[in-house]
Amino acid sequence: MEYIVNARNSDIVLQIIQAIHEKSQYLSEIDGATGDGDHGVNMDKGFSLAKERIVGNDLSFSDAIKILGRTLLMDIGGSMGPIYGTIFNEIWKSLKDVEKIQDTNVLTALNNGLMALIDLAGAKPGDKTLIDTMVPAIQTFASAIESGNSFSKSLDELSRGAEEGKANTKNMMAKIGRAARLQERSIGFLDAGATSCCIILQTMASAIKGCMQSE
Amino acid sequence: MEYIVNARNSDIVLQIIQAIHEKSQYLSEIDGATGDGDHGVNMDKGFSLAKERIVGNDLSFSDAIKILGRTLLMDIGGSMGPIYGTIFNEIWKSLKDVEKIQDTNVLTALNNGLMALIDLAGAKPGDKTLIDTMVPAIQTFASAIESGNSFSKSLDELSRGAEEGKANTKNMMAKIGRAARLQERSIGFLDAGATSCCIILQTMASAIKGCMQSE
Amino acid sequence: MQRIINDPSLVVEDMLKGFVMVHKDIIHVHLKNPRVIISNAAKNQKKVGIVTGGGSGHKPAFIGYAGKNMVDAVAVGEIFSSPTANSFYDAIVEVEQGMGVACLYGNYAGDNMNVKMASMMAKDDNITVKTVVANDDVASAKKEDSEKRRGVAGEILMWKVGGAKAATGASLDEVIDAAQKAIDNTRSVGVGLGPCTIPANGKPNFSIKEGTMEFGIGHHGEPGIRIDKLASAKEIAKEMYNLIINDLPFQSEDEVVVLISGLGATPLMEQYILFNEIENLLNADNIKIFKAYVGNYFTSLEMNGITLTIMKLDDELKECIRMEVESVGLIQIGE
Amino acid sequence: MQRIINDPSLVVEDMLKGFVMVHKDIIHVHLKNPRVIISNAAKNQKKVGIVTGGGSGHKPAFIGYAGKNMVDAVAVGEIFSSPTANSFYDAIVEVEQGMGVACLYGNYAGDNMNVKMASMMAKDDNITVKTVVANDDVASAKKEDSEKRRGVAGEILMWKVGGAKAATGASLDEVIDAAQKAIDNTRSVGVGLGPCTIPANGKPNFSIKEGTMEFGIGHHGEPGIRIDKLASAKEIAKEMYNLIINDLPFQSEDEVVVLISGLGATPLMEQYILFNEIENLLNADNIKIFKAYVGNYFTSLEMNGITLTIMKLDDELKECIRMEVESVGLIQIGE
Ligand SMILES: Nc1ncnc2c1ncn2[C@@H]1O[C@H](COP(=O)(O)OP(=O)(O)O)[C@@H](O)[C@H]1O
Ligand SMILES: Nc1ncnc2c1ncn2[C@@H]1O[C@H](COP(=O)(O)OP(=O)(O)O)[C@@H](O)[C@H]1O
Ligand SMILES: [Mg+2]
Ligand SMILES: [Mg+2]
Ligand SMILES: [Mg+2]
Ligand SMILES: [Mg+2]
Repeated sequence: MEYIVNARNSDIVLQIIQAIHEKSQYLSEIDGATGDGDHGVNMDKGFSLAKERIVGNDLSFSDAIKILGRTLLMDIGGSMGPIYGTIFNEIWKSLKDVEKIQDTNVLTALNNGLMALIDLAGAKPGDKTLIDTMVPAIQTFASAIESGNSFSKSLDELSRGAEEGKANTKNMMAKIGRAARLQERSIGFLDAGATSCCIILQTMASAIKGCMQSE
Repeated sequence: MEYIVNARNSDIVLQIIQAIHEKSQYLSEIDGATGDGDHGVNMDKGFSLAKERIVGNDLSFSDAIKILGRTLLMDIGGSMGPIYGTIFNEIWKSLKDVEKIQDTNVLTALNNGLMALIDLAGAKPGDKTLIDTMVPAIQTFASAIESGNSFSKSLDELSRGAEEGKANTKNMMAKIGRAARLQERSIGFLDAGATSCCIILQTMASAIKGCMQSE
Repeated sequence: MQRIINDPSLVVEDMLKGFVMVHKDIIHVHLKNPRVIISNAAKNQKKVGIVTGGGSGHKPAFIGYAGKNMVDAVAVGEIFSSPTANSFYDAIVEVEQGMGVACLYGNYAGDNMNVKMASMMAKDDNITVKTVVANDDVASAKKEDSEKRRGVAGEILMWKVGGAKAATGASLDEVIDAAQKAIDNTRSVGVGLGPCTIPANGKPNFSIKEGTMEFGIGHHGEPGIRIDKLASAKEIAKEMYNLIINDLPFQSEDEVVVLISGLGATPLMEQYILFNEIENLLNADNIKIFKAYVGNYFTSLEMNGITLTIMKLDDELKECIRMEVESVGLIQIGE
Repeated sequence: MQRIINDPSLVVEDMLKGFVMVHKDIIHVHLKNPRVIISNAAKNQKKVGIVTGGGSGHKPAFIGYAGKNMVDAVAVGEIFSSPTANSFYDAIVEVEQGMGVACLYGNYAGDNMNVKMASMMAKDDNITVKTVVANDDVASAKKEDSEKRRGVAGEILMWKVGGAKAATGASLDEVIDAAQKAIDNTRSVGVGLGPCTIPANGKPNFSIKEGTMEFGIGHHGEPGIRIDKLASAKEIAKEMYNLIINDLPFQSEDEVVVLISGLGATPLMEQYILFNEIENLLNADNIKIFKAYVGNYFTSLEMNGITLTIMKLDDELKECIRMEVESVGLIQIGE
């Protein structure tokens, strides 16, 4: 049975923060095509601020996620503050009492995050948002687990689902957010939020795999 | 003795108006180098408005000049309104009771215009303004008359003096008006007002020559 | 980027310092949250609290409308980005006086989410928050999807009405109803002639070709309905007017408020010229101007363009519009 | 040229129509001269008449400062071009109530000449006109040639003081003395970051290279003292501040008015950021801000840039600055 230790594992979150930082310009460029071109700046600002509060404090994975979520909620605003803030907050709530985190714990956490997000943001699958990355990612992850794959293998599926979901936003017409105003003109471009969500999920997957243990 | 008939001679003024109209773009360009690039527009606006009030009314030379002056004073504003308005108003006052206008009448009229202008505008020769066209033009005109030249010949001298005066503004540093702010940077460019004044004096000279009579 | 700023990522902080100092007779900053601006008049009177908030870069909106008989507290976001839920929450708590709080804001995803979270936090403190979401921008979605439309300069009239109603001592429901009626009777449309640059981005994120205009542009440069050849003020006025008038629709004998706002770089001169054309069109349709506002009331940094807003009045709205107001962005002296 | 206008040569006419309609509660147009705007309050009180005038394109200056306790009548010129002597004359005659007229205007060749001619015409009607000529723009000439300096945003403070003094029922000489003292104690400087276009010309008649600024720019884009690399708000503030402070000079313990005006296209945000820096500099020199104004008070079409004006106060000037005012461009509510 594969698992990761929750305690002293803030490095997973720091890797996510680092990935967003590295891709920030790319994310803004994508947002520029159909939105206002600030998605990378918005994300990097919040994530970097959280980094300062996480580094050197020897936190658990879930506590680090909590700080990331809180920082986004309290200090960032925009739409990314509440959206990712809510997702990370739910993940924290789902994992905070778990010592050894297994595949099903992660699945529940992601599911809770998605539900809270849908409730808050009022977006549905197909609206061309980060939900279109999360939904297929969670689905392929869930099927992989159900089919008896290892945690690591299932995480690969999570990454594959996220990638596919993200890629599919290219052919969608935006129904929500700034890009919705473009109507047909929004077709042909990736969604910025779907892209950042894919980066986050894939980085998380590989970071978890990097500290995987089994018993 | 050469003279022109004052009555029914508004054509001289209409020729001046026409000349300004034709050179308006050129005048704005010159103003653009050291000023705000509107001298041609300013001049043409006032002169064209006066034209409407002169054409078809069979006016004397002095009455047409009066209308041009009044239009500039009453309807134009800026600095050209009062400057040329005052000059033309003085010319009108000097000529209004003259039936046959001779060289000395024109000299007096121009002199009165210049004096009134200096009083109003507070500019002196050498400040790089239209005064630097008027002063040498009047001087060469006066010397020509004094030396016993004909009216026609003296008008040629007037034109030559105006031309020289205008050309000399190129090497002057502006001491008044917008261009003064440029200090040394104003050297090397003709003065816009000096240029329009030269056009006016030369056109007037040739128009007067065109209806010269003698007895 | 030709700007007089220091660190581009700190423009909001730096700006707020100046704003608070200059206007200390009208507003002050929240003791603990530098992103909340509070009207000095907010606590002089027991009444429903009026809160708003939004991204920065729209000056005098949003903070310029904190003041007597207008907004009581404003949550301040980054440039073109919603304030945090936390700031909305602090604003709400600050102006609650036992009669509840009306949060009157514009329809943007971030604002919707942050207000929702703030309201939930306030509910835990037993503060009742009700909201009105401005959606006056006709060009931002079809009439059938009017709940998707954005809030633009019409928000000012919503605040004016909500603020005035609250000042009469009305209940939260009455204030909400009046503000909702205000925005339901208000329509706006914008035209863009030149882009703006978010300081942290450093370059314009859209462009408008010389000789053209973006008809129906959004408040952050969101693309409009179509790109038109730049026409005369008369023709532009007609296009804007028709879109608005047919949407509500407005009718002969209606009385209206007309609000024309420059988007930043458009000289007042052009705004008055456009107003003159709008007035002619209203006259022709026998619609009467009860009150007109022309100026840079709701901008988008240095965007070149103008928004037109028209609001249809009834007696209640008229009374609210008439009421005196003392804020940075709008001062109206009582009659 | 990206503008919402009709005929470029009729922008002033078209603009005035809109202006007069929107602000009919504050001003009206002269019965016979459409180029004269008169304050509705002008005849409510026997007092010295206050007249000004200047070129258009500086909105809200000049017509925006007609109103109660400010200017009584304004002569309106073409874009960046002095009004006619005739318009100044009509303005003077309109507001004369037996106590004489103070004509408070800016030092430009055209205005000097037209006011001079108008004063002569008024004299023929037995109206006494005295003048104060604003010359607050430090950058426009050396201190020795201060009579050649131009008037810029400091004119607003001159009108404020002159208008307030007149409202107290003071004599013409007292009004003139106060207004002259106001401008003698006022210094301004501007920086330009982007040009503007006279509508009738159709293209900018100067340019400012990206990354540079024209330090000391004039109100119509007249070249400044030098071209600098575009620096931070902090550094720009320091340069502007030093030029002004050393010119009068201002001293420790002085009380001052600070007026920051955008030139048209500069967002309010930047104006508050600059103000914040100026406040820090004043604090360091122990100079106290009695009153601060920040906004688009005196513009140059859509020029990108800011002017800084500082006025040194004594008790008389303070009282004048404090007085309530109701004009389009400046409303100040009494305490
Ligand atoms: N209501 C919503 N629900 C979920 N996601 C949304 C919603 N609105 C916008 N988004 C996401 O936000 C992304 C844009 O984020 P960002 O550029 O940071 O914010 P903004 O649109 O405020 O500039 C979009 O690509 C989309 O994925
Ligand atoms: N005080 C003055 N006295 C005489 N001429 C002047 C004065 N000031 C300016 N001028 C003349 O005016 C000309 C510029 O005219 P114009 O461009 O029409 O007006 P403006 O400078 O107001 O734009 C200058 O070239 C100069 O000859
Ligand atoms: Mg964005
Ligand atoms: Mg000129
Ligand atoms: Mg954004
Ligand atoms: Mg000019």
